[in-house]
Amino acid sequence: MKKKIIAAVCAVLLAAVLLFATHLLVMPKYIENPEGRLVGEYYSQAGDNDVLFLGDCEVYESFVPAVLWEKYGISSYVRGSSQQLIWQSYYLLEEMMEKETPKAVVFNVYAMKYGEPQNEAYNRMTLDGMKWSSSKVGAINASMTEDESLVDYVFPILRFHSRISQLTADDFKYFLGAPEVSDSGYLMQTAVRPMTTTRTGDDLFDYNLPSVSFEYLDKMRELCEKKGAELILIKAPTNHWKFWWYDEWDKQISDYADESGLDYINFIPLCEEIGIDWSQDTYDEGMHLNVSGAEKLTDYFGKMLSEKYAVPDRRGESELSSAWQTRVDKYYERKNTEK
Amino acid sequence: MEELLEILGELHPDVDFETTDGLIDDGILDSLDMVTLITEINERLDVSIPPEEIIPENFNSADALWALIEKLDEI
Amino acid sequence: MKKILALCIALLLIFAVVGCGDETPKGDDVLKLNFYVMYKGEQVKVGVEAKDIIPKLGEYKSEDGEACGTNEKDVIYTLSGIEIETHVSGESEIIRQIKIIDDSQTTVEGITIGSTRDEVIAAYGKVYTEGSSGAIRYEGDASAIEFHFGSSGNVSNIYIKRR
Amino acid sequence: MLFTSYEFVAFICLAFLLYYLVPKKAQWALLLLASYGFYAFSGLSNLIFIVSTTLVTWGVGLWVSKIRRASESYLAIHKEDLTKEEKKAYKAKEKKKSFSVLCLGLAVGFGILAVIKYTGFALSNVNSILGTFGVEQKLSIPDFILPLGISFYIFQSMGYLIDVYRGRAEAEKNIAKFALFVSFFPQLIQGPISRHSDLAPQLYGEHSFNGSAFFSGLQRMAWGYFKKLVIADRILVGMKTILGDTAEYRGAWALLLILAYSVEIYADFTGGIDITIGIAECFGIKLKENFNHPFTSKSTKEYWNRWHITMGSWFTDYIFYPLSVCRPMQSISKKSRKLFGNAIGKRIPVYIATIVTWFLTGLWHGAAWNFIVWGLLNCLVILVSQELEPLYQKFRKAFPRLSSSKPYGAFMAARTFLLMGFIRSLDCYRDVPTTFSMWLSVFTVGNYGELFSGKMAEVGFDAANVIIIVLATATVCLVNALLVKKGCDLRQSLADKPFLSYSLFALVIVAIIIFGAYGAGYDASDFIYGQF
Repeated sequence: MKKKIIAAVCAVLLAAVLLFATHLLVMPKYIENPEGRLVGEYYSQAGDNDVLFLGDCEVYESFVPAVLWEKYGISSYVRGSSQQLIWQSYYLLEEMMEKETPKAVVFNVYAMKYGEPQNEAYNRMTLDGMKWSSSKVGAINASMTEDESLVDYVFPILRFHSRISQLTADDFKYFLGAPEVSDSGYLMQTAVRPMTTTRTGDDLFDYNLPSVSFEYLDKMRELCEKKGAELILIKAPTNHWKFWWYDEWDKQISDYADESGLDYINFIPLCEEIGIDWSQDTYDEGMHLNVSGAEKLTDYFGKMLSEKYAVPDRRGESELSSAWQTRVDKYYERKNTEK
Repeated sequence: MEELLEILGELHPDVDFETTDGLIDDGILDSLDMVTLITEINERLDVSIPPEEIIPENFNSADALWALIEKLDEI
Repeated sequence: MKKILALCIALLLIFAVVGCGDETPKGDDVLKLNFYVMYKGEQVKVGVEAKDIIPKLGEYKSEDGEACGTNEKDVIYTLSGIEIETHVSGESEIIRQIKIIDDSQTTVEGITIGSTRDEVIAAYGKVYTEGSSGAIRYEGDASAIEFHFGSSGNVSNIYIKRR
Repeated sequence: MLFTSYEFVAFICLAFLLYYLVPKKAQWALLLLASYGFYAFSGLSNLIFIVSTTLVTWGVGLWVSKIRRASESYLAIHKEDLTKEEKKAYKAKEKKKSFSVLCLGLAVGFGILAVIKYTGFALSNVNSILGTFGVEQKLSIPDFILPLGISFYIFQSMGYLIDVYRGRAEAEKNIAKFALFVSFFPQLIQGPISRHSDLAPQLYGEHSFNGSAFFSGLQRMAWGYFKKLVIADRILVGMKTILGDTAEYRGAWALLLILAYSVEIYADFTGGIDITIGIAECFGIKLKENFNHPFTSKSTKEYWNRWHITMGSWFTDYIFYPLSVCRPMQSISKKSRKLFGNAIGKRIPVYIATIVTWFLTGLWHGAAWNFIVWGLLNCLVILVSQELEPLYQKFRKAFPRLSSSKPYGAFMAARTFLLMGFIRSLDCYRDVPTTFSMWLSVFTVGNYGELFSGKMAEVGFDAANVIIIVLATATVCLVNALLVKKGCDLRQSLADKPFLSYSLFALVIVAIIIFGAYGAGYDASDFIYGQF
């Protein structure tokens, strides 16, 4: 009988090792589109951030934590991801608030236009990076499209096993993980492709933002109040028909902000003041800012954060500033190599 | 019994039915022969073999077949 | 014994009635139309591969709108009087929306920019939904058509969208 | 609920757990609960049919056996004072009465199946006949959605009724127990079609947990999943494109489809049956084997003794034999022997019975001309080879060494495999004319070069996919060869080597998870026989 037990244990081990190796092999490595690695990179800097940014590509292409620290001594992190839906933002915040007590939480409201699960690929890019917690389970259940199931998230190999016949060199090269692609969550874009289109967004049939978005906004607000953090709603600057910000939406957000006593800053009309030049400061013809645009916006917003929201300048703390110094050096090194 | 052997002989003259007992299992009698055999028996021995009795045990040897016929006959 | 069988037969009758009873509700409330636009003799529909249609429509200007995080994108083709929006994913490029932008083009049912609200309702019937923007929308089988009204109260834009 | 869905895996684990926790006397009740839970999952409206079938069959079964018992006791009491003739007359009268009750039950049972499955087909034929005569208005065809496994549980119930009538099965008094016999969930989707005398005692028996039996059941299930997910579903992905465009994929592609479909349906069907038998084995229940290495058969007749055995034996016991020995058939036999002499005369009744049986087998497979033609073609091949039998015997006598040699055996097996492959492809194509034109194109259109061009990847058989399919099929052939050579059950011989059998089991599970064609990348396909 003992022999049988040992045999069984060996068999289980054999299966576990094989499955785990295949799991590492077939998991998407997100090398061409690194946006899939952003959410996971937070854990190396979790714990002592005064400002947390949340939202979709508009947020991780607009705010540079390294500049915030260098100019205003603000310790911050950008927890953005592609098409990050509002309930995903809420659950990410819930996860971070377990360990952090930030002074301010900055949420980009563009994703509030989505009221229901959108697309499996984006879901996986945002959710697979999260460590397992009740927040992750909550995020998955809120985000799944019909042909997704929780089992595919608990055992990703059940979903990605079909990639076994489409493996690339990257799958083997980054078998044990890929290098960090962001600077505290900011995804640097150095290209310059000036904005050319003057087209505006199409007419919408229904301009009302989905009610579920406001429900999650309320939950975010209550969570921030409970933790003593200031929730700041923003609309990052974009100037393209694909990311069009309708005035009707803008009005609904500012009405909500007034009712609930929050600040709402729409950066689009402030572009002049910030000095954003749409022929130099965008890498995709006006949809997102490139590194020069992001630095301008971060500088402008950093002043507001330290003066209006009294976010402390912590450059005095030796331990924190040495940690941030390495991040700032890495940021400039990346900026020079990628140019 | 003789008449039964006679019918069997007509079907397969080359087989000695008195001794062999594996007519079905050894594939000597196939479904074609079975049906003809049953029709002959029903007709010449004035008995009607119901479908449920068409099972290998009853047809594997002449004796088994004769036992079936007697059973059907004396009720 | 008879009771048992009677019970079975009765039950069978019930199932027979139930089984064939539920006819699907017919009725003309759902327009079985598929909306499309005739352009240079070609039928331009939503939900079809762009490469089969667009090359036949003569010259056009196109603009890309890349999605972030994946290599999918939307493309808008501007032709005279209409705009065609497609979604590119991998090799397939599917037409997602057709927009009539001036009165040089009309819908097959004869409505164009500048038509009045009553003309639209006369052409498409009373079964429509109305959006917060005052636009009205008719649901077809695989497509839907929307009429947006400007400040003058006449049609300012017409969209044919995939359902 | 598909065997290959997460829900089913959870469902089955729970069922196993409860089965061995619940007191043994209630084990059958749990199986009934599980079966109806499984069935309800496929749509509540389907429950009406399985419940009504169960009720009717149970009622008629009791009634028939009541008549039989009454007549037996009457005969026993009056054993002495009745003459042989009177006894025979009484027996005949009682038999007639129970026969008419049986017919009522059969009419209802087969009636349900006919109404649900064949009205659409019948009406569309009527419409086309009306059309040929220029009659414009057509009958409206109601489209019934086919309840899960209706063809299987109706056949099993009707088989039970006939067995009760023939006295080979005891009518079940407890309706709940009988409901379990009809709806035992593993065999709902694609059989095997069990006999009451084999299955019922095991279903109601008490089973204590036996580790090695349970594990051997799991092995059988894993083997089934391996064949289904790694081979069958992978091939299906490629087949769909070839079938989708018959104008484009002709000639070599048609041959590829025939070969691919033969492997696909073998893996799909035997895999599904392995899962079913494996599950039953875990419950301590032995189901009849449905396959016996069909592709080793050297003739079509032998093939149909090795493929879908329980269906074959069902049609033989309940259609072929009764038909060939019933009174009208006997008179035909007498007349034909008188008219055409003994040789031809004795064949006619058997031919008629065979043709009718195969027609019904085809019809049972599906409500379409494809399946009827499929049945009749099989029948034709069997009858022709029966006629050529003397010719074969002469050949075997003339070349004894050659005809018993291995290569000749292989040739015959290959010939049967190809023949069955061609006929079976009738299942795939839209209609019979397309299938025939595809068969023809195999010989006329010489585009075999295309098979090795890029088009294979286009169709879905890219290099990686083909390699996985070929390797997996090779493993299955290897295992089958071992089974045939070893004769005994492979799992028994492995039982005493735990290291080997456990690690092999683990490898099979790993192969299923990695190479299986399941999940979002593929739309989980029903078992080919699932829509019956």
